[in-house]
Order: sequence, then structure tokens, then C-alpha cells
Amino acid sequence: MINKRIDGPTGTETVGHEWDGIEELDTPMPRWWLWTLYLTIVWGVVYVILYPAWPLIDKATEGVLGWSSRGELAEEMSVVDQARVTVREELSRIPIERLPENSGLFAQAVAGGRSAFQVHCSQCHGSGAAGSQTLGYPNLNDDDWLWGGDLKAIEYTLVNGIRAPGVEDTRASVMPPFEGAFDAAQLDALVDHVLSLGGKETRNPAGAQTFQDNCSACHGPVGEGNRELGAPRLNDAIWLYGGSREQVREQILNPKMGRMPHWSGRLDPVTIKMLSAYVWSLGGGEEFVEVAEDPAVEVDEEP
Amino acid sequence: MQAEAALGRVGLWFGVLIISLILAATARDTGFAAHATIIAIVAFVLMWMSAARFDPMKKAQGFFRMPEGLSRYDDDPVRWGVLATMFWAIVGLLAGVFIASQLAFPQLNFQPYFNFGRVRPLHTSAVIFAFGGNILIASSFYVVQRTCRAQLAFPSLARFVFWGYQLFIVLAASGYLFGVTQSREYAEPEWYVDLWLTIVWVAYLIVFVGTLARRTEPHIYVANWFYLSFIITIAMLHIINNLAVPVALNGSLSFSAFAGVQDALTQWWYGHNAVAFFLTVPFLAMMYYFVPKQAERPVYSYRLSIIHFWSLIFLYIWAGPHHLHYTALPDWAQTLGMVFSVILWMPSWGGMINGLMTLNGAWDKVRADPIIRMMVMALAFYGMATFEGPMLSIKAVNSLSHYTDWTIGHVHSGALGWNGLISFAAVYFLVPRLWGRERMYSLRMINWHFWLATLGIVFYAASMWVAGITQGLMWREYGLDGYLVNSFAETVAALHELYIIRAVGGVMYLSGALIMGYNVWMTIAGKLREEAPMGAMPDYDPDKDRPIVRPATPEPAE
Amino acid sequence: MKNRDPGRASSAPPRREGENRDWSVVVEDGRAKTNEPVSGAVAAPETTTLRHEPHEPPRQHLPTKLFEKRTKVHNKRIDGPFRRFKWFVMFVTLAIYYGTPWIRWDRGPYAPDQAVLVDIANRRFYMFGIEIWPHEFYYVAGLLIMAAIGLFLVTSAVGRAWCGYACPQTVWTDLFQHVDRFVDGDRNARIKLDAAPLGPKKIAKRAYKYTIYLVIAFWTGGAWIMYFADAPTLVRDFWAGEAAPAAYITVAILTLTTFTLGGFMREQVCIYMCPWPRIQTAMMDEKALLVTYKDWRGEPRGSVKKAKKNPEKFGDCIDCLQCVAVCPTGIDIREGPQVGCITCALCIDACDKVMAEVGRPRGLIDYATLEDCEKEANGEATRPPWKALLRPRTIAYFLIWGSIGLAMLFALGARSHVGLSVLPDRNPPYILMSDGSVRNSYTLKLRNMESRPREMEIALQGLPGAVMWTDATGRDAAARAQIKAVPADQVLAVRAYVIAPEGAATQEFSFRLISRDEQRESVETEARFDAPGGGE
Amino acid sequence: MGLASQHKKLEKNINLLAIGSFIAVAIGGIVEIAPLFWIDNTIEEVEGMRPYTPLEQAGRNIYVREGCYACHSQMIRPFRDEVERYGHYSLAAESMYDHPFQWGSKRTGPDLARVGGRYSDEWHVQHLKDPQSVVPESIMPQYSFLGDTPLEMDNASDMLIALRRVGVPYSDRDVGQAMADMILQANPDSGGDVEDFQQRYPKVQVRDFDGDPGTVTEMDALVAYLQMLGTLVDVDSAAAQEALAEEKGR
Repeated sequence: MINKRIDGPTGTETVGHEWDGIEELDTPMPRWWLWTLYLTIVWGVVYVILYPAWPLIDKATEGVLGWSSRGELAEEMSVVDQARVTVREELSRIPIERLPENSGLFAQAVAGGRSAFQVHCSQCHGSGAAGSQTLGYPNLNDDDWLWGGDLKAIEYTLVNGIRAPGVEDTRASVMPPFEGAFDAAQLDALVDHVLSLGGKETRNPAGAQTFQDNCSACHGPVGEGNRELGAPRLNDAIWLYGGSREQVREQILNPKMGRMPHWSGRLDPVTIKMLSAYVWSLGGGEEFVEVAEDPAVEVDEEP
Repeated sequence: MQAEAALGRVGLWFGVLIISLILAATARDTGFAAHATIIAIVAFVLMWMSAARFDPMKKAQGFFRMPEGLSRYDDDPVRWGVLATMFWAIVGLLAGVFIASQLAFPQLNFQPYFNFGRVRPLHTSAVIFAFGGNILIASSFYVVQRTCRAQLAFPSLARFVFWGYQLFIVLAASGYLFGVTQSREYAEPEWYVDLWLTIVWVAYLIVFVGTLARRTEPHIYVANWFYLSFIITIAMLHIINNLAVPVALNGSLSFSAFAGVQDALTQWWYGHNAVAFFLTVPFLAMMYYFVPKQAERPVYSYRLSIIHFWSLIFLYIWAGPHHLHYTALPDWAQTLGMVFSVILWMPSWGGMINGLMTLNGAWDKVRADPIIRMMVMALAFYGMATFEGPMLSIKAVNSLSHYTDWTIGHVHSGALGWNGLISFAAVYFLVPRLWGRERMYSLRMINWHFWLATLGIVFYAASMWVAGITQGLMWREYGLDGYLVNSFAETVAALHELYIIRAVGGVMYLSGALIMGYNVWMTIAGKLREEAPMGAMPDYDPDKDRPIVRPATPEPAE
Repeated sequence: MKNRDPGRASSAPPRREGENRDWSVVVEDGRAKTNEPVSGAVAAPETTTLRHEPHEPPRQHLPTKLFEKRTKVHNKRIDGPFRRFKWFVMFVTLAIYYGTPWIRWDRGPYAPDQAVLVDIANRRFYMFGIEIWPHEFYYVAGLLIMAAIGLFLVTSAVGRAWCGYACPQTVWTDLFQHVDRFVDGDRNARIKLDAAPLGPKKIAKRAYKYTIYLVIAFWTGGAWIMYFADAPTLVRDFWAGEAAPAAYITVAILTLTTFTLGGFMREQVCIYMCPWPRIQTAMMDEKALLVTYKDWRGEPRGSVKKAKKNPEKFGDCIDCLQCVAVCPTGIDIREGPQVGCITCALCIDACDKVMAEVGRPRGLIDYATLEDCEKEANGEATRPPWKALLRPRTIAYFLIWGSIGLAMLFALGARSHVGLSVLPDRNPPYILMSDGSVRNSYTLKLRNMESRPREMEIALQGLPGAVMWTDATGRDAAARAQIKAVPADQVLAVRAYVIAPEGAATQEFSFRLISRDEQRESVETEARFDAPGGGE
Repeated sequence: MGLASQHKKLEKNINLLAIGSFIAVAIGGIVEIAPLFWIDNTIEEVEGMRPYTPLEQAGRNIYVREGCYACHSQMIRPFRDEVERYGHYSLAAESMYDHPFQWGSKRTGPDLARVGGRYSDEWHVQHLKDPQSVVPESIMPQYSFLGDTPLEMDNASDMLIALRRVGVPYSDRDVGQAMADMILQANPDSGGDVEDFQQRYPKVQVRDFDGDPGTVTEMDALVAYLQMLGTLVDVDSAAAQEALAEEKGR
């Protein structure tokens, strides 16, 4: 008897069941299909031996290659760092005031400075270097500089800090508190005058006299400030501690005086150079003027 | 007795109404209040129905011209399911076209309810759970009855499954617009909606298993293996992934039981297996019934179906971590996710081979029968998507493709190509049979649907693939100076044209579905379009559906 | 359970007790039916639905092997118009593939002179006169869509012509089959050799053949990487061991895949793995041309001898099996259309030759549409096959395809070769300067898409009273416009500081980039100027 | 007949089939997920992690509610480009109090894992109100209604209690003070004990975030959350970097 369970068009045997008119052939699986499945399984076995794969009690298997995604990144980044070594060497050799002449190196320095800034400086000055008026951290983007805005001055500030305790060459200045020195009318007049310097108030002659007597020594006769002394400029639109009457009065009576840590010894000179370049590049940087050179500021090679 | 029972039901619904009104009044957030109101409305309608003996179901069945009474099989829930499938398909695709357009033209965001972030889960849930879920429930009820030669077990429970599932969809979808979300992709509904779905799902399991138990066939057909594992696994995934502690019983907010890395893996274990056990396994079940039926050919290989079924369900569940490559998930879990995803390649293709090779001896039908043509195209896209999937799970590829539109393109070539087309084919198969029509209103329109859908997918997949590569390359582009070249905003701008092409593809796909809606509607209305015949597509003959109940007019006994 | 048919319940024996039953006849629905299983594939479709009693039929000899061995295809040499066309296509496609990277194209001193080059390192794609930048990658999307619609077009017109002639899998399989023929001889010799036990002669032949396979495969892999770097340089580096590891890996992978897919997998790729055949099959309709055996003319088959005795009884097919022998995928076209048929039409060549020999008209196997076949079978007049090419669908595809192509060409031709993107600083959005003026900072990216350095002017449009300077110039040089030299084929990033006088409000303005050469290409990009007080 | 005939048993027995498939699907999840709860190195030991302040958590809830995760990831992968673009790669420890996690799966917008402190409050407010006004290429929807919507603060304590139930270590004082803490963080002049608040939530940023000190709006909460993201753990310290890179078996 011939086998009747052969399907006509394909010549393949059927399994023999039938559901709602559907039958099943008993075609063997295609060989390539099965072999590819085996192949992927073999590949899988090899892969889980090579790489971390199976969870155990307190850690997983490490894999023969000892690979980890984070380790791979660390390796890649160290290669990148290697590539940047030459840049650092060049940076350590070049005096900072001549940095802008080498535009390629300058760009590298700015880029490196940006990343260092995010790590070390953004806590106070903010990640955009915009500072904070309420907390008295200066905005580094503008063109108003307490201590000078050329590359060398910025670097000096970074190295020595401002009012940094225990640092000999630190930037330092003191504004005496005038609490109790003036009566209310005098104070009001003084505040009027100070605000008028930047064009915010009308002139007040009484205040001008008080200013002349008490303030002009440091802040200058028209409030132009004095960078040698770190006396801020008063005849502009920028107020470190705020430009309202109340804030100005408060600053006269009980001056706040900001501090900045010194970074020499904490950061290497090249990083400080890069930071200086970055801050300088933010848009308010000033040209370096040879005359302003101060022999005491030779700190380039300091560790 | 009847009056007392009716009174009892009225009382029950009145109670539900009062409770939901109280909840609506004391709710802590608008989303919860809106949901309580929806339930109150449902309870009120049910109460009114019970009290007034008004039967809107009867009216609705008349409106949709459903055949009356029990036929050989209990097809009423299937009919409702097909209608719901059609409805939600159009809603879901419309939402998709809308959010695709938002990405090309952000002015189309209307805050707060129609911002991208709120409509996007509406789109995904509407297509996966509303469109996909309804065709799965409907087709499983249809297939299990026929392949078991048994009527549905627990008919009223089956109806509860259908209507309860619709309530779940309405609550979930409206919730997203109100901002009620767990932020777990494809599991966004909040705790109380999850609880409701759990109840509905258990009922579904009971109906399905009950019907299997009533079978008059000794063997369980392969399609039913797939359906069964789908129902069981989805239950497991749903419950574990949605473990959460609500802030208050009258508010929608809840916090998931797990945090951070554990939460991430639980979610993607769920998320990936929503693809596996919602969009692959049960759709393969549909394939195993509708392809051999439409082609009138035996299934290609029984032993292939055994091997690929077990290997598929065993391997698929491992693949979740490939959604978390290079994240803070430990490396070992990522390795496992990748390895099992790659091994999954052949088991996935087993389904494709079994589907396509079933057409051996019937390939000529592909030219003449637009339904088979749709099935073949669906299987082709299934094959492509399940090749692309393992490839994307390889870490080196994933490092480029992850977070980009490549993934979106991949998902849609699977969803539009495989799930969409096989579902449409099933609807075209089912409608004439369920409504006792000779054939669909128009076969030429099926052809139009097919072409619009195919072209739409081409536009969609091509643009998203390119968009993904563009994004991936631009993000990691370094200049000669060793620094990143592109800002993020530039990479967004580069995709504008591609987003427009994608939206155009979506419109094409949607218009195909609208043609289908019209075609189904006219078929239900009992009309036949006069048109040149397409070829040898068999008309539906009710006598070929094998009876388990003797027909109303029994043949004279011999 | 109340619906269960009582009559049936009594007539049918209890289930799961089948051992002692006679399964041959079953009473169902009051009718006696045969219980012999019937196939759904038999000629009469109504038998499909004749249901038999559920049972476990006696099993005979189910094969116990787990998998099916592939039956090797030994296709026979044939000559004819289609074979010659196939030769032609093979020659042209291979020449394009192997040769293209060696074509030179002069683009001046700042760009590579390779005509087709995918420059991944610099993220440029060169194709003769066209250069694509990463942000123009959407052209690739256009190309992909064109490729897909092109496939639609070809398929709806001439069926699976892509599979039959132009697909790389087909071309390389063909090439490898020629190698088989060259080394081992034609069909019969190869069958004999395959069946022969492994002896020194067979080993030598196999080694020889596989070596040729390997050379071709290696050459194929090697040609691929030439598209990604300057070809002559790369060849030198490759053999000197100085090329990038990716190059060696790529060559190794492609050598391996070509070797396996072309040498061994061959038609299995088309039948099981590749999605195109299914998509193309799904795209064909009754009006698509495909290779058809005209069974109404050929059947029933009979040898020439038999037919001579009984001319009335037999059709034209003499059952010489030449069509099967020449088929590169080893199918029998007379079984009707099937997924294994790549429509290479070699069987047409074979059959035409035989028909000529036995003196019967050609075209027993021929390109024909389903529609025409039905007409022809009914004795109606048919059109020549080429007329099948012109029909609304093919014309529509061609129009869509052509208009996308034209649109892309137009876009490519009309695109500007300068580009400007503006990224404002977000933190802080503006800076108050000491004189009360307000400064905003922007990163400008000046794109020069020409292969020569260009001078460009960047100017402010709008924003009255404002001036700008850049990181390279310093504030002293502030002006309404700045001039920059942009290197050839590069993007130049420039920090621009825009300063507006005191009291300027938040407002929109734009930057304008103009090339300072005879083209005077210009592009304008909108930007926003932030000032204290914000403003919505 | 091996396989086929063995399988017939499963095909005829629904219980066997159901249990068999349940076992098949249960294994993968158990092997992959369960060990994450007992292997110690799953969550790195780092300093600085603390639970979210009530205001930050409320902002987080808004982030979740608006579906921000659909376009923004909070997971920087250990790749050079991501590390240079977004900052140090994310650690599992940094999301240890995230119920639910917000790692995301798509970057239609940039990663936000370390967006804290990168932009100013004003920028965030302006950007949320009208993204295209500050980033013209942006395709982000507008969220100006956040600035007009007062933050729902009544359930602050309940929120912390629920979080405590799922394992976030809030003290009783945190829970009791929850609502007051919310107001305090968005308006330090409102008269609360800022120092005590800062002690309980180290590194907390206390200020008016949305430029409207009068009311605590949803904008306050969301910006407070965004400004905190990625700022708690000092991942850049050299020791931490080295330890992370050298760890094996994780």
C-alpha cells in the first residue's frame, strides 16, 4: 500500500493531525538553519568565556580578557591624554603673554581650560563663569576686572589667589568698614554720589565731598578704581555686590571682601595657564601691555 | 427571580457609581478624578441598562449587523474584537502621524495635554495594546475555538475580557493626556489601571485555558502553544514590572518598588519581552492559523515549529539587557543580553521559514490573492526585523545606534511591516467569515491598502535608518583639533527633512488603514463592490467552517 | 455542553481509546466518511475541509533525521539569448564593482581625486562631481527610497529580474558555478565527481577549486575597502601591513561571506534567507512578467518517440529535463511558480533549443504574464510580452521614481556651498559690560563646501547699533562685519561677540555669511539677542 | 522517534504545556535580574548620594508626568564623545533613589544626567517656556504652563512616606518637614531653618528658581530638579575614576 500521507505538491509526508483543515508537513529542518543556530551557540559560549557574563555570589565572572566597559574608556582616554602631552609641553615653555600669537596652541589651551574650569572653578563662578551677585563671585565674562584682565594678571590671580591666607604674594586689599562714620544724611549723599558715578543718580555735591575725603584715595577721584590696590571701579555699570541703594550702602558700612583660593601647588602650571587662557577668552580679556610688567610676577615655572 | 437578579445588579452598579463619585470628589489629582468619573459613567450606563432592561448591546449588534444568536462557534466577542481592532488601529496610527509631525514641526505641540511627551505613550499604547491587543484577543478566541473544535468556555467571562480590556485602554489612554504615567515605556498606566488589567488578564487566561480544556482534538495546535505562552508570560511580566506603592489610594501617583539599576533592568526585561511576547509570539500564532488557512496548504514543518517555539520563548526572555548596553547596568548582564539576542536569530527565523515555506505549492496565489500577498510581506518584514534586531544588539553596533532614530526605524519596520500587515490580513480574512459575507466589499481596495502600507513603510524605514546613522555619526564626530564638532542642536537640525519624510510615510500607512476601515464597513453593510476580479481568491463559504453544532436545519438522517 | 450533538456522541466511540478501533470509516454529521487523511494540497480544494475524526493515524516511516541535507545543484551549461544577457550583466556589474574605485576624478589640490569615495574619517562622500556632507545625509534616504521604488518598478514590469540578473548573490553564484564548470567539468562530470570517493585526484581538484573560490572571495573583499580610502595608497599599505585593522577585518569578513554564500550557500540564500524574493513575490500581480511553463501546451508530457506514435495524446513537452538541468537553483519550472525561481530564464534558452531540435515552435517556457497565460490557454489572442511593460502601475512607479530623482538632482544642483550655524551661549545668556552695553556670545560655524579655501564675510543684519568681534580679532576690531578665511572643505568655528549699546532690548536678528569670491554665495541664519529684562 | 513523539505528550496535556512554557520563560529573568539585588558591586560605593529633597522629588514627578524620558536620557555611557559632551559617565549609584529610573531610551534631546549647574536658572525658565526662543533648532514642546501652575504641596509628606516604603531612607523629620522644606527651598527668605535643611540634604541648592519668589510653582520644582541632576557625587575625583576603571566582574 502506498503511503497516502504524502502531500502532493511538495512530496513531503504529513504528520497526520489536522485542525480546522490545517495539516502539518513533517519536513526536516533546513540544514543551514540548524547549523547557523549551532554556530551562534558556539559563538555565544566563546563570548561568555571571554567577557564578564555569569553572576555569582559577590561578583560576576570576569571573563578571560579582563575587559570592562569603563576600563576600555579609561584606556581610550589615556591615549587621548598621551596625544595631548605635546600640547602641554609646548604650553609649559611658552610665556603666557605670547600665547595668543600661536592660535593653534591657544585654542588647545582654551579647550583644556574649559574642562578644568568646569571641575575646579564652576562651583563658585558658575559653569558659564557668570558668577553670582548675591554671593559676590565676579562675572568673568565681562570687561570689568578688579585685579587686571590681561593674561598675565589673570594667571597671577590664579596662582596666588585673593586674600588667600598664608600666601605671601596673594592679591590683598582692605576696605575699611564705615559703620558709624557717617550720619544718615551723609551716607545718603555718599550713596547718591557713588551711584551717580555710573550715571544712575543725579550728582550730589555733599556726597562728592564725602567721597573725596574718604574714598578717592583708593577708588580714584571719579571712581575709576585702582587695580594695584584691587579697588573696584565705581563709575561703570557693573556691581560686584549689587548696584541698588541698599546694596551699595551695605557695602560701605560692612564691606564684603571676596576670597579666592590660590591654585599654585594644587594645579600644575600648565593647567593654570590653560585656565587663564580660557577665562581671558570669555570675551572680556584685555591686551597685555608691556609697561604693566611687574618683575615679581615671574611665576611660570613654579610647581 | 428575574426581577430580584435585576435589582441586585442595579444595586451593585449603584454601589460602584457612588464609590467612584466619592473618589472623583476627593481625588488628589485631576487624572485620578477623570478616571473615577469615567468609571462612574460606565457604572451609570450599566445600572440604567439593568434597570430599564434596555439592551444597548442588542442595538449595537443590530447597528453593526452582527449575525444573531450562537452559530457553530461563539463568535460574538470576535466580531466586537475586530471592530475594536479597526477603531484603535486608526486612532493609534493617527496619534503616530500626529507625533511624527510634531517632531518635524514643533508648533504642533499644544500644551499641556497634547505635548509630545504625553501623546507619545498614547501612540505606543494605542498601537501595541489597543490595536495589537484587540486583534490578538479576537483572533485567539477565533482560532482556539476552531482548532479545538469547541465553543468558548465561560462565554460571559469572554465578554468581560473584551469590555474590560476596552475599559483598560480608555483609562490608560486618557491617563497619559492627563499626565498619569509611570514613565515605564509600554507599561505607563498607573497602579490602579494595572490592577484592573491584571483582573482582565487572568479572566482571559481562564477563558483560553478553559476552551483548550474543552477541545475535541487530542492535540493542541501549534498556534495555541504560542497564544498560551503569550498569555502566561505577559501576566508574569506585567505583574512584576508594575510592582509599585501608591502615594494614596485616592490619587494616581505611585512609586515603583525597585530603584535605579534594578528598576531599569526589570523595566527592559519587561519592555523587550513586550516586543517578544506581545508583538512576536502571539502574532506567530496568528500566522500559524491564518497563513495555512488562506493558502490552503499544510504547515511547512512540524518539527521546526517545535524547536523554534521552545527555543524562541526560552531565549527571548534573556534579551532585555541589550536595551541597556553601556549603561550603568553591570557588564555581565549586558553580555548575557547580547549573547542571547544573537542566538535568538535562528529561532526567530524559524517562524518566518515555517510561514513562508507553507506557501510552497501555492506561490501562484501570491499574485492573485491580496490577503496572501499581505501575509508574505508581513513575513518578509518579520524576517528583516528579526535579523536587524540581533544585529542592533551587538554592542559595537548598539554603541552607535542606541538613543538614535535607528531604533525607531527598526521598531516600526517590525510593527508596521510585520504586526500591522499580518493583523490587516487577519481582519480581511475574518470579516467575511464573521459576518457571513461572500467576500470583502472590494478586493481592489485591499490591494490599494497593501501598496500604500508598503510604500509608507519604505519611506518610514529608509528615513529613520538614515536619521539614526546621521545622529550617531554626528554625535561622535571629532574635528582635526581633537574636539567634538557638532553641538546637540545641530544634530537636531540635521534631521528635519528626514522627520518630514517619516511623517509622509506615516500618512501613507494611515490612509491605507482608512481605506480598510471603509472596506470593512461596506462589507459589514452587506455590499459588494462591482469590480474586475483579482484572480483566484476563494470566496468565503460558511459550510467550510466545520460545525460542532448541528446546523439549524439538520440533514435528513440516512 | 448542551449544544453537543447527541447523535454524534452516541455514534462516535469514546475518545482517547483509539487502539482497537477501525479508523478507516467514520460517521460524522450523519454521514459516513473516509478516515484516510487528506491533504489540503490535492487538486480538489473541497476535500481540504472534509474533516476526519481526530485520531492518531498509523505512522509509517517518518524520517528520523533532524535536518534536511541540501540537494546540490549541478547546473548544466547552456547558451542562448538570455544566457548571453546574463553574461553581459555579470560582466558589467563585476566591472563596476571591481573597477570603480580606480577611476580618478580631479577635484583640485584640497580634495581626494578618487571618483567614488566614502571618506569616513573626514565624513565626506564623493561621487564624481557630487560631494555629500554628513548634514546632507538625507540624500541617502532619498537614494534608499528611490532604490525601493525602483525595485517596485522593475518587479511590477519584469518580475524578479533583479534576482535573476543583477543581485550580487546571483552574480557571484553564477561566477562560482562557472568556476565549478571550469575545474570539474559540466553537469554530468560534476555529479560523477561528487559521488566519487575522496581520492587524491578529487582532493587535488577540490583544493584547486577552493583556491579559485578563495581568490575570488578575497578579491571581492579587497575591492570593497577600496571605496573607503584612496585605492592605490590602500593597496600599498595593505600589502605592507600598514593599513588600519578595520581594513583587514573587513576583508577577512567579506572573503569569508563571499566564500560561503557564493561557494556553498548559493540558492539557499534566495529561498530561505533573503527578504527580497518574498517582497518581490508579493509585489507581482497577474500583469507581471515571469518565467512560465505553458502547461496547456506542454502537458501531458511524452517523449518524442511516444508522441510520434500518438500525436493527439501528448503535448509539446518531451520531458527531456533540460530545463531542470540548466537551472541554477535546481528547481523544476514545470511545477509552476515558486519562490526558488529567480527568473534568470536559462530554462527558456534550454527549452527553446530543444524545441528547435525537435521542430516545434519556441516558447514552451517563456516570459509571460498570468493574464496572458489565461488568455493563451483559452485560445485567445495575446500581446507581445514587452507590451506588459507599459501599464498604469509601471508608469506610475516610473513617474514617482523619476520625480524623486529629479527633485534630488535639483536640490543637489541648487544647494548652497556655504553654510552657517549659530549657537548662542546659554550660560550666561548675556553679559552686562562696564559701559552699560550688553554683550552676547555666539559660536558660529562657517561651512565651506568648496574644495578650495574661501574668504567669507560674516555680518550682522538688524540689531541697530550693534557691533561684533571675534576671538581672533579682539574688541578693538569690533565692526558690523568681520572677514574670515575658511579652509577648503572645512567647517570653521568662530566665537563671535556681539555687543549692543545700553538699553537694547531682547530681539531677533540674523547673521549673514557671504563668500568673497565671484560666486558671492550667501546664507542668513536667525539668532536671538538677549538683554537684561528678558522679554517673551 | 525522539523529539517528535516526546513532544506529543506536551501537546496533549495543557498543564504540562503551560508549566513547561512558564519554566522556559522564567529562567532568563531570574538569572539576569535577581543577582542585581545581591551582588554588592552592582551599585558602586560613592559618597554624596542623598535622597531627593521634597521639591526636587516633586520636580521629578513633573518630569515623569510630562514624559520627558521619551526624548531625554539620563544615562551617560562610557564613551569618549559622551564623556566630553555630557560629563563623567553615569554610575548606578547615582540613580539608587530613582523610583522609577529615568535612564531613557532615546535622545531626541540631549542627555540630562549632568545638566545640573550647566545653565542658569533664567535660561531654564526661558527655555521651558519657549524652547525655540533660546535654541532655534529645538523641536521641544513649550511648557509655559508650568510657570503658572502652583505646585501641589499637600501630599508632600505622603510622597516621602511612600518612597520610604520602597526603600528611600527619609528620616521622620524629613517626612514631617516635607511641605515646609518645599517652600523653604524655593524661597529661602520664607523664614525656615535653612541650615538644618542643608544639613539634612547636603549640597542642596536653595533659592528662588523661577524668578517668582511669591509662589512655589511647578517651574520651581522642575528647575530645582534639573539643577540638581548629576551634582551630588564627586565622580571626577581621581581615586574614584581609577577604582571604577579597574573593577572586574561587574
